[in-house]
Amino acid sequence: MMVLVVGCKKDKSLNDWGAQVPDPNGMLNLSLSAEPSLLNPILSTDAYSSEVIGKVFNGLIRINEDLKPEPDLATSYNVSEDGTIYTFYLRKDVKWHDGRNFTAEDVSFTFKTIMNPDTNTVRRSNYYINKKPISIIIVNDYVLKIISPEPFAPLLMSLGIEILPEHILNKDDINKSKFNFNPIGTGPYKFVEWKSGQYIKLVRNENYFGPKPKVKEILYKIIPDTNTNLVSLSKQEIDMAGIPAKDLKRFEKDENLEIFQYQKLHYSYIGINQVHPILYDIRVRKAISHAINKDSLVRSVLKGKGKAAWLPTSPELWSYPDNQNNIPKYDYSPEKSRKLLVAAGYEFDHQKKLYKKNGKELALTIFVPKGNKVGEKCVQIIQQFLAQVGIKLDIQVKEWRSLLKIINASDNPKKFDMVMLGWSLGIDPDSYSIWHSSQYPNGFNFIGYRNLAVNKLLIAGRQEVNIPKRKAIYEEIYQKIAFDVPYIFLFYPDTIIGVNKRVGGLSRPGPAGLMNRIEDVFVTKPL
Amino acid sequence: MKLAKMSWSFKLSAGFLALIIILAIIIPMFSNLDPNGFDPNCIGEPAAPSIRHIFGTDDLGRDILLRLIYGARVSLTVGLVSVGIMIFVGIFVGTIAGYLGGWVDELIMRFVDVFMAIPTIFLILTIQILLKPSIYNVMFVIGLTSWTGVSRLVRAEILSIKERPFITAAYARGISHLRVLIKHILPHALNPIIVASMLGMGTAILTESVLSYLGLGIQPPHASWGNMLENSLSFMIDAPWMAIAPGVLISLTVLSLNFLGDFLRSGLNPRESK
Amino acid sequence: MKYIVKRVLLAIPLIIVMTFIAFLIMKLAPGDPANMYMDPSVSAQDVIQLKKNLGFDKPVGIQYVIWLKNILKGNMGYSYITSKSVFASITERLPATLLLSVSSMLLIIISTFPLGIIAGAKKGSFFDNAVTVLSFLGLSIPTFWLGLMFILFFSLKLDLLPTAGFMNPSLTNASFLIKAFDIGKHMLLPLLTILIGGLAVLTRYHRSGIINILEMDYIKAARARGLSETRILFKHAFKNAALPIITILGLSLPGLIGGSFIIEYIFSWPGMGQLGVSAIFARDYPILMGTILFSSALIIMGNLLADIAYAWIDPRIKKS
Amino acid sequence: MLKVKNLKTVFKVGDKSTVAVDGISFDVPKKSIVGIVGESGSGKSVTALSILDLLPNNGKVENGQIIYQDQNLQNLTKKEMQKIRGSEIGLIFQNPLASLNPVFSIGNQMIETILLHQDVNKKEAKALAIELLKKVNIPDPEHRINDYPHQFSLGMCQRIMIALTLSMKPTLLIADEPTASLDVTIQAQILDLLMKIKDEFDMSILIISHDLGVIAQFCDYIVVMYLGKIVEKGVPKEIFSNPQHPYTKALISAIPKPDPSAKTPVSLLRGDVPSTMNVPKGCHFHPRCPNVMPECSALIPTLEKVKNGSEVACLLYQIYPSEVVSNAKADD
Repeated sequence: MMVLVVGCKKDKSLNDWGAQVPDPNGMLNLSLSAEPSLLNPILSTDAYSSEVIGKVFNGLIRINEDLKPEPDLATSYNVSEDGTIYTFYLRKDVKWHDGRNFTAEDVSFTFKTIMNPDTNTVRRSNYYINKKPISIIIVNDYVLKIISPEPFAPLLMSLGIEILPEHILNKDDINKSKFNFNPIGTGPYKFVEWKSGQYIKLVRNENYFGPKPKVKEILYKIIPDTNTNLVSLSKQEIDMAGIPAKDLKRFEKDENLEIFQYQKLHYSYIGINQVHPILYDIRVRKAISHAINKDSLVRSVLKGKGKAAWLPTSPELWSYPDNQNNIPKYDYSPEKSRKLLVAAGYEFDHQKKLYKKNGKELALTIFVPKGNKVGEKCVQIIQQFLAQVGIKLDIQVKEWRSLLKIINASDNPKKFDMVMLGWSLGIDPDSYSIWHSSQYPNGFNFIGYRNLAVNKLLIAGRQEVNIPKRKAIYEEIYQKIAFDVPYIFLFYPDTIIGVNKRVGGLSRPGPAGLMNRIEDVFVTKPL
Repeated sequence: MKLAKMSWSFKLSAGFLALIIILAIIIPMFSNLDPNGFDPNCIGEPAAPSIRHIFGTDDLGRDILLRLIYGARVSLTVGLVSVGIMIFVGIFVGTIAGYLGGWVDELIMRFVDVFMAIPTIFLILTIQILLKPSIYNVMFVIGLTSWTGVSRLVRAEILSIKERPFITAAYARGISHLRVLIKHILPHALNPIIVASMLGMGTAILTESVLSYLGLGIQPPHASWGNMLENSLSFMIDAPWMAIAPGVLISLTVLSLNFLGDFLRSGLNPRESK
Repeated sequence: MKYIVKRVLLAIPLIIVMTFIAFLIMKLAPGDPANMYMDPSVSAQDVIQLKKNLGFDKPVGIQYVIWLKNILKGNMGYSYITSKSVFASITERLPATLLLSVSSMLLIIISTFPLGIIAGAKKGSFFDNAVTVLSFLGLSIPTFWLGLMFILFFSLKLDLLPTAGFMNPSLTNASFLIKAFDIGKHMLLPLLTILIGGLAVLTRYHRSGIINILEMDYIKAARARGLSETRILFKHAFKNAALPIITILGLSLPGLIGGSFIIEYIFSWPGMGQLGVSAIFARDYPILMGTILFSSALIIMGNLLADIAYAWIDPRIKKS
Repeated sequence: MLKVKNLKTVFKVGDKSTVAVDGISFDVPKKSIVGIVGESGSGKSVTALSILDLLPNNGKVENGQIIYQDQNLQNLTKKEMQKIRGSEIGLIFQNPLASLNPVFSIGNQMIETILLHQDVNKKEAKALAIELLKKVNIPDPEHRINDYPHQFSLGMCQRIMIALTLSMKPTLLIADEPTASLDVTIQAQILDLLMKIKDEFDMSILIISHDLGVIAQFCDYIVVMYLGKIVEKGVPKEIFSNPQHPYTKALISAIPKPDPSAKTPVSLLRGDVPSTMNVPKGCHFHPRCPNVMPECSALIPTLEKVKNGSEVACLLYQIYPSEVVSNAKADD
């Protein structure tokens, strides 16, 4: 059981900028690189919407800067011994932006709306455990029980979804409601206006149940072009922007900016089709892995702002194994790579500098999604690495939807050799949908990975609620996966963010974001 | 009079284009340098122009001059082939409309009207997503969305020619329709078509660069001027040389094509050349 | 008048055919809006249910008929991505698009007439050559590159103009004049970029129009009547040379409306082009179809206006 | 009142130059009608344009004098020349419809011209315009003044052009093929009109035509041109009854005769008119001349008075042609 502790947090930035006075009427200028789809937490799926939604709504729990869950709309919560009953004690001092009281009805309404098949949401299956729905029991206005049909560790995070106001939406068709463009939440900021293609404006919620937000207004400018966005940061038209690693040098010299770096909850990888006439052979996959110098990739593509990856979780997460020695690493060694290819029956054609088997060249194609600059650069470098060991690699840059059409198709085998992608990681380590063989061909195990031992462990990992025990299970999963080379894990890129020095009250730099507690963020008065 | 006065621009343009074409053909024939190759283990920053790399290198350490030369092949081919498609479709549609006349003409021309009323960029983008991105498809798409102007031109020209006495005379001599069309009518429409194709080539090269800007152009690692320019945009401040060379080259090439087209237009129009 | 009505009526069935072709092409494009998830927490069942809710499980023909029926009822449908009504989504973007394209058109007209007239009258002079080279240069520079150069120079280096956007949001409650001034400031760079690319063709046409007209008998006759060169140029030649320009302006409308989306993208200008292009990438068919419908209608309207203006200026059409 | 002396007009095409009018001289006395006759390319229209300094940019008067009422037009500034045009010398063209600006009403164009040349206000100008239209026999001028050129027939357009020219009260009217594009009946009407206004307005007329037959009867004096040179000039009676130059003879024989018994070949001339770009050496006419002599290809004949009073440039009538050639230059 956890209880929310408010205030008294050590805040580095606050200390650094203690001399300057927060401006109670200040405005924070942020940018979005695309128009949010709609401001409804259960319908939207894009990052731009969630960025705004996070300021306007609250969930039952939230993720703090240590990536730990803590109660948000609740004063506390507990989970039963067997991991099936979640009890939430709700805050009694929460009001919707229109003044109505927040109650357990709202929570119940939100989950029931998600589970209603007419709602255009893709979150529904998070609340169905083994195809059985969770049930919600309102004990009284401020106590709520959620019962899972069986123990399911990842459920807690799903229960953190932002809560919608029942009194506004109960009569509406939620899919087409005006609410989606004019949201009413419980969060620290109230929605003011949304000018399509221009900006979204939020204003401080004076009746916020938490500490009073220090910035009066937040303005999200919509700036699609990356270069334009960076110029806006330099010109102080926006207070904060992500900086590509290659531009870092220039921005480090900018006196108005403070640069923050932290590891993203994300790993980039090359997915290898396991059901492929050449790549089914683990020796070829190992040979490819040995051919690629991950450190060089990090150095060149990320300008050193990142870290080589060897397994499918992030060092920032609790699930990352303490002991790395048990994880197989097929590190950079063109020698080993060539030996493996010979062992797999390939012969080197000296004229063409390529390996061949039965007269056929060892030629593969890699897909990379369009618009992903880092990815496009990576595959061009990987192409050269593979050329060095005698593997021919063709590059195809694919428009995102077209790529998804191929890898999400229900054919078996799927029509790709390799694909360069990345996974953003959730806080919960459950990765059943990525690695379990039942998730192929329909599901996110699109490479067709199949390891029965891993299958069993994945299910065990979902049902185990005890954290140390779970951690051991996942260590074993990562070991086995790394050994099989279904992916070539490439790197964990860093997030680099430039923030105008007039902004203070930032959280500790980390995957939870610099503005994890937006209430604490302030801007100083202009001179 | 105008010929004599403006000929400097004509000479410069033709000379520039000839130089680019010769370089693009010859250099790759005598060199085994790989414009896409680099040592993956030592990639540094983009290098400024120096004696070793006259135009500098890009972010993967590849020589920009070499890539420009190979890119010229791609960009010029895109220009040529897509204009070829444009002219072929344009002549075909325009001829049918102008020659057959009547309701066929009415129907085709109204279709052309509406086709012209849809912003081309939507069509190009949609078709480009539909097809696998490749150099062939880029040419195909550009050609297939730019023919309307030529078809109108050809139609107007045919309408004005087909009633003239010498055509009637040709029929009177018992020459077949197709032959009259090819031998007597089309050559008269040739001049405006040549002009249109010069200008069209310039537009095609620019369109390729716009497609590259949207990530739908020629695919890496292969170089085209458009994708080199696109790639350079994010280095505009730190490595301006990456943007300058391809930008200038595109502009000058298109400029030369426009000049040639304009020169031919005025040269072929007796009124302006007098 | 009859002619105009006839043309509008003729355009309608053709637009319908065009929308069908557009619909077909889009439906052939791989992927659909429900197929955009690469998120392990989204299950295949969810996606199937979503497709069913949005009606993608029906055959393409039926989907088109449903769309068309709704259009005829005046309902342009709802965005697949935002569920917002297409009409609302487009109309909130329309003012910005119209503002930019109409002002760029006006600016092009205003600058093209004097440039073309003087260049044509002083054919072969330094001024003529300079206008030719510069306007062609403008035509030859890739727009996105030029736009970015402008931002870097005018906005970053000289700090004269805002980088991007439509209006400073803090001015929502300011007076009309202040707002207009601010929008003008934001519009300057996009306008300049369009102007540079759009000037060449018209100026060229106008110049050669003037050259042709100056050799007409009625100009000679006017000279023989002792009229001054200026009067001949700006009265007699001008009105005649303006006629083809009107038609060409009408024809260049699609380019102005469609081409401005790159400008909109670079300068974060909240116009319709941006909406349409992002709809292509998101496979948001209702929005895209709506955008095509709207812009085609705009263009047809523009061409009609051009025809009317032509008839208004040219007495030969009015009476016959 | 108009004396053209030794006029030479040159056109530049590319790097080459061609002589369109080569040293011609003639007079237009007061209240007389002088006709210039020649085929296309003979330089007759260029002569008219040279007089009014209306040559296109690539044309230039290289030599000679154009003296109008004791004033050398060559020496005038652009401004002064503008004043001469219209108010002193009027010009009407071959194609009347093309000579009127199609996008302005005829009233607009007339009033504009009247305001420029006469000291009247707009209302008076309009009244004047209507009066002039009446004079040239335009029916219902009060209403038609607001019409546009395309609403008039060609003949009416020419009348309007004449009215337009009259509105400036010129003393000399140059009519460049005023009837070439008109039907025969209309031709006669226009010529009658010209005669009528000549008397009424006390004007001289320089009429230019390719058709000797059409103008001969109206003229007091006729100048025949061929490839930039005058080949014969004289009074109509002599030119008709007693043509001297083989070219003039050919022109006259080409005029259809009302008398069916007269048997004349349609043309005595061989071949086509050579281009001015490619003028034959010697006598320009010699390749087509029925009476060609060996020396014709070498020597250029000058105008010589012959016994009937006409002046003729033909070696047939010259005794010492070579001397004459050399003397001709000293004559200037």
